[in-house]
Amino acid sequence: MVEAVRKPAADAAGPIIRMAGVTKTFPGVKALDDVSLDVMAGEVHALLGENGAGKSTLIKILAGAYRMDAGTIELDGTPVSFEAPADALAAGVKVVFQEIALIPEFTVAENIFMENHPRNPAGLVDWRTMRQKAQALFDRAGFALDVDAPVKDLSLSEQQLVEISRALAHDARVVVMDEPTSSLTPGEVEHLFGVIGRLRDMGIGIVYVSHKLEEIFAICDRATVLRDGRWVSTKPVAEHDHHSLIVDMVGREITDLFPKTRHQGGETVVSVKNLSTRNKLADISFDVRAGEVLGFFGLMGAGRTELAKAVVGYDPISAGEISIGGERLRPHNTGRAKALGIGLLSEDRKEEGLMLEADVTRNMTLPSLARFARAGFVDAGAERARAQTFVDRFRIRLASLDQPIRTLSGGNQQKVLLSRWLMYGLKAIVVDEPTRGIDVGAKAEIFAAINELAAGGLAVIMMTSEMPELLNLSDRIAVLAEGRMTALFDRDEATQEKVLNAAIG
Amino acid sequence: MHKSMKTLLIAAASTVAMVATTMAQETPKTVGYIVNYATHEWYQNVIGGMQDRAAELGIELEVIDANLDIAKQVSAAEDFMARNVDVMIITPVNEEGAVPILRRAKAAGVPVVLEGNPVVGMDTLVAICDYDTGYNAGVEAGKWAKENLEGPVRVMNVGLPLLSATVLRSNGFMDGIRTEMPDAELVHDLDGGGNPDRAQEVSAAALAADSDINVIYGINDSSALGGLQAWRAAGLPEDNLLVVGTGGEGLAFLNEMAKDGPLQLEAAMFPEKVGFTSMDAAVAMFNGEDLPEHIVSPTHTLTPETALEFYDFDGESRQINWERVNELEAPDQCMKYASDL
Amino acid sequence: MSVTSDQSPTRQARGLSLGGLLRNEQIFLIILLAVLIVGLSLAAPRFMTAENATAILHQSAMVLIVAVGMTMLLITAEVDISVGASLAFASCVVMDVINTTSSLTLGILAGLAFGGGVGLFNGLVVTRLKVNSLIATIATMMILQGGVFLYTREAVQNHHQIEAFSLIATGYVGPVPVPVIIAALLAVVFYVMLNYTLIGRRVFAVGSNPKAARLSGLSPETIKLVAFVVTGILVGVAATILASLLNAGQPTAGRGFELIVIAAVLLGGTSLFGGKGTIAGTILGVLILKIIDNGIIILRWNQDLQIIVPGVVIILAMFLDQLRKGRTDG
Amino acid sequence: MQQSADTAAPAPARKADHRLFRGNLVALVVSLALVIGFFALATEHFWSLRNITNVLGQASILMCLTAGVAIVFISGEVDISVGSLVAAIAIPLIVIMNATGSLALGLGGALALGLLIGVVNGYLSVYLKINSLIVTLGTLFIIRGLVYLYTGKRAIADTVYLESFFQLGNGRLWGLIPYPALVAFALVGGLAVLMTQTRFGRKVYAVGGNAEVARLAGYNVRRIKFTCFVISSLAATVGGILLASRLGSAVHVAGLNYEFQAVAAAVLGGVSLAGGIGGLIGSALGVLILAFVSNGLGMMSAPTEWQLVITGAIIIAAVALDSAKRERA
Repeated sequence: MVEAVRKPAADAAGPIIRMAGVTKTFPGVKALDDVSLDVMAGEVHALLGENGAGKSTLIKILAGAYRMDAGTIELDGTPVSFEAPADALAAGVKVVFQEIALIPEFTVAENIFMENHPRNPAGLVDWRTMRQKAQALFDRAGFALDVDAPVKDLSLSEQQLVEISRALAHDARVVVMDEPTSSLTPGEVEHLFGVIGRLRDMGIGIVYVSHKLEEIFAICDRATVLRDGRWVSTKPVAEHDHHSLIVDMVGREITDLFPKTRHQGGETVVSVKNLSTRNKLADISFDVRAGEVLGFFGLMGAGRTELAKAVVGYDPISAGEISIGGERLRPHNTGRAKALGIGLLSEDRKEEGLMLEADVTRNMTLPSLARFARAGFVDAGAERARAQTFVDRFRIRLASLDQPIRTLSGGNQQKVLLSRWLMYGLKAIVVDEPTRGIDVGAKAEIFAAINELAAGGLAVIMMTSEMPELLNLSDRIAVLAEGRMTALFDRDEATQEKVLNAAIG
Repeated sequence: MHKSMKTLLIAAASTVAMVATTMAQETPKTVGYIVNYATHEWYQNVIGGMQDRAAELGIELEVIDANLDIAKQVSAAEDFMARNVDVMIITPVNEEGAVPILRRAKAAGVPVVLEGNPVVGMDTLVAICDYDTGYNAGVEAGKWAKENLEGPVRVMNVGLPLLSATVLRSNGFMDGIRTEMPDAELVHDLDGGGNPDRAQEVSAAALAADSDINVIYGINDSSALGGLQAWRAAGLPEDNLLVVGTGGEGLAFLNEMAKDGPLQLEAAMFPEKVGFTSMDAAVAMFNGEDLPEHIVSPTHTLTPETALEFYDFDGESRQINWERVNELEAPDQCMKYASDL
Repeated sequence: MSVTSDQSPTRQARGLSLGGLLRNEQIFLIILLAVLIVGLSLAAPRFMTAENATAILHQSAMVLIVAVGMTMLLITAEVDISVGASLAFASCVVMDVINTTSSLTLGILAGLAFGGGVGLFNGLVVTRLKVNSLIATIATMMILQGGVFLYTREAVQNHHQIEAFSLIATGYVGPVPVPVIIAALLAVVFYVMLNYTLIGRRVFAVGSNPKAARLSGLSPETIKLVAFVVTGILVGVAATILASLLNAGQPTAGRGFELIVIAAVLLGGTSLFGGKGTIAGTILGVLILKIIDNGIIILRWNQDLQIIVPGVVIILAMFLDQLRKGRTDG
Repeated sequence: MQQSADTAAPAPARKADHRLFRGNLVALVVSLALVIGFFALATEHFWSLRNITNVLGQASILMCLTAGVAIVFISGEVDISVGSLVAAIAIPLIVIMNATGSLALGLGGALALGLLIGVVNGYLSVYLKINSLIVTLGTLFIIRGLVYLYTGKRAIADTVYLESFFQLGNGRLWGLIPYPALVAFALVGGLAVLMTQTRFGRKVYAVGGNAEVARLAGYNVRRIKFTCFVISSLAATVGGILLASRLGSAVHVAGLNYEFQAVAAAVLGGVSLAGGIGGLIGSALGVLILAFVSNGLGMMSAPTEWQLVITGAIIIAAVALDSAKRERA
């Protein structure tokens, strides 16, 4: 699937950028502890690690977005200090973040020259020169983009190319790419690799952040692995194999990560017929039985989250019908959905799940509050006692039930949110990217919890873009592409290749 | 109410010497009145008097409300000049802020009659004498206090330092009361904002600090009654208290006087009469007559008994008794003007 | 720091460290209040009298009544600028209806209904038409300011002379003015409601994270709508007191009232962005602003300071809040 | 194709945000034309050159204020202190002019005070990180109070009667176009060019659109926002100077509630409270629509109360339509 475009690293006198002894502490968490990274001209340097290993923090320091507590950064052997993003840009370091950092209202050309609009002699922005320069850049890099299009009209992969063009416009010497392929189709990935190859030929050093091993072997020259905020190894990719990389990343064998349990399907709990929404979904139908995990796979933009939100009554639908336990979800709102017994564990904990300043108890009991109320008054004692049973059951690590939830780790937050629905007692749950931003250990616990739910007779609909998660947890696998359901596999017949083919649509 | 007033107006008209001369001459077609605050009862009654007089004379009266916005007043003057009104009557939102309007009106050849407050560069002003009104009310209050109040006179002035007119009233009142009661002391000198809720609030705080007063003076009825309501809210006894209101702009004072409570004196300023006189002055201006700089509209201090001579009041509405009002004589000159402050 | 845990009955794990004290906004406000009281007592002997204390409470009552509703509304992350204009209009309605029907009950009900109706209108514009509540209620304010003069050209006088009506504002129960009792009762009701009841918890949930609340089966729109209506009804309560206090329905009353209410609520530690706020803080905020007002008059300082000092106090309070936040966030 | 500086150029096929004159302004222009058309037919005196130019002059003050307020909105902050600022800056203007007889020195004094207010607003909001709505609400109170204290609630009259100062707010070019309108158009035009055609302006849009993106692009977000507060105060100062000339004095109650009117006009003109969206031409059109509505209703002799009701209704309707449009998109 992926063409190898590897080329030996260019011989250079020394690294362009050398970071050493980098340490960064957030309240309660040591995100980085004595980490080193160096980037040579013309090399593709992989930066690897599980979620929470410290990759993001490290590249944010490199971008000047965070300031480190201790450590040094050298540019061509000279110590530099990145106090602000402007310093990093001036030093020739450009980070392309996973969350695209563009202004949607601006045109492609203006986004590229955002840092440094060309000006005419009158001191006004010289739009003509800007467009010409952007076009010239695209010609050189081989990008097919309209310089006048507003960025909000572009696809994610096109926006990524705009980001890379910004780096080129800046004569960047080091380009950092943060999980660049997470939102791309295979064709787009291939194109991106071509681009990376061309950047390398220009003598640019590339830091390639990813946890997709096949990509690492396809394009990277060296790899630095981080684990739990610490540096583990830096060596040529040629000296690694899959197993050695995983061991470096995880620190142990991960065969026990996915407990392969087979669930017996019971009665149909969720039935979706010809579901469409105005913007995304078209004519989707499926059933989920009690005790079954139905996995939905799809690339970025395929409509996973949209489907999840439509099924639980959060987003409006334009056609079709949804039944839970044989009853229509009508009116189409979350109140009715909850009453019928279906709820969503959102992919975006901060935006759609947590009440950050509120304590653990209040976060957990949100949907179940009415249970604890007598004559409209909430029985706080009963509420806490109930919350405590879930803290015990899921081994949620906290100092106190009165602790604001924002002080908990991602994994523990997710367990609280899962408990939120378990406390309420659902017939069916929709989980959207349940392990996003969660460390490896906690991941296994979340998986175990999901398995347990299914074993307890809950119908589980799981949205995921993580292939291993999908293949190992699901009893059946549905695939979405461009808002349509393109395939439905039984667990045994599903392979990575089949699923991907269906996902490309 | 206005219709019945009309008949009275005809009778009243002949008693005003100035009117007699204007009747013989031409009348302007349209007169524009820029009122500073049409939502206030005082100005509603001014407009009422003006409208009736205009209808009488066959003049078209246009009214624009500046709604206390000084810039809007300038705009209104521009609008009237664009519409080619023959005369403008203006109640300035602020005395200084109206100076350029007069300059521009003069340049455009539109005569201006001012109502209420004087402005530098004006030709003529129709107004009551604020100082005299306060002074006369003060004298009456002093007499009343001599007879009815115990202890030395201690005054709470619910004032409005914003306008020179209202400052004159307060000063006049204190000067007047001292002619009868030389020891009268001004205990609280407040800024009641001229509106009832602010007046009530400020008075309440002042009374809490020192409630040893026996006279409340308000520069208008809202201020006087705001002060009285604060007195009541503080739970103070009303038997040794005199409240003196000013203006007589609406129903509130008649209502309160009907109760025969502490409001025993009202320095009535007859807004209807002010409007009436302003319209006549506009006609005279249009005819290029030589007008005095200050045309005085009469005022009179009312008691609960005499109030009903000037106004017919049935609890729901009031009617001015023109015959009685027109008997009042206005002085040619005021005792003090804003320039004397 | 956490939403309402200061009043949480289950408060446990909070140490009484100095930092904890600093972080507790109520303590800060209590200290400020104490400093004000001590300072004014020293500066003006007439400050520390029963009469003056009563007067301050009396002045605070109307502001507090609306402020408790505004607290609830701000916790849901909405705001209502129209309360001042609505107050004036409703006071005219109260007086007019009593004049017409000679029924105190009907008049008060009409005032509450009018206030609630304005709240409903605001709530519908904000939740259904999705107009930012700041803009929507500024517009409502304009409409009401104009509308009240379409309703009545002049102050609505008391033609009914019902004795009980004047007692609403000027009556006393023992040494305590009636409005203070009404305000205190409402404050207690809202304190209990926000902290111990289902609806209070939902109000906080909606303000903290409306999306999470919706996903949990709540309807943020409905809860916000309720908060608007409740605030409106409280404006009706205040309007009844105002009409009684002024012995008239005054169409020109209430100018600037909304800013005092909002200033007091913000000073009390309620967040503009929802999810955070306490009735205790609001009570303190109202008292602080009203004591400052009173102090300026007692000290016979220039009354113009009455608009300067609150401005300074609010900015200062927000600055200190920012400092505290800065410290906890590291 | 993208000749951005040239407003007369044919509209490019794609919508690009940096053009001086954008597509969604058409709706505003049409609305303005409808308002003017309606009153021209409905009232007798409305449709005259004199009246139309009058309204332009009358709208000039609010146009200056709204331009500044809109810039702060676009940067993602709020400034509602402008109503009091208008009254404050007239004091040094008049006092200095009375003392020295020099218009230039007076203007300098006014601009210096405006600058100071902008610096205070900006410093408190941006560098001390206090919510800007609260800060400017606070300074709205404080400035007004200080004006009352200083003036003793009495207007300060212009006693030197400089013809140049009088003409500034009251005169007309060729006896036709009011000078204040020219000043306001120049200010709005200049600021529109600043916002759409200079690096600084583009940075303001970026900061308001997404402050984190702007920070990552190396912008000094704080300095940009701070500068916006200063610009807003200076623009309001210009408005205040025009007003002072029209009033021939420093009036302590000048500009009451102008902050609400400016916010309403900016929002009506398509500026989003959330930042990054809208423009100065739109805001100016918003001001003109409200000004012509007010003038037209005045010409119809509609009482103030109807003007307030109608203005309020227009604002709700405009914002509701806008949010409905956004939701559909």
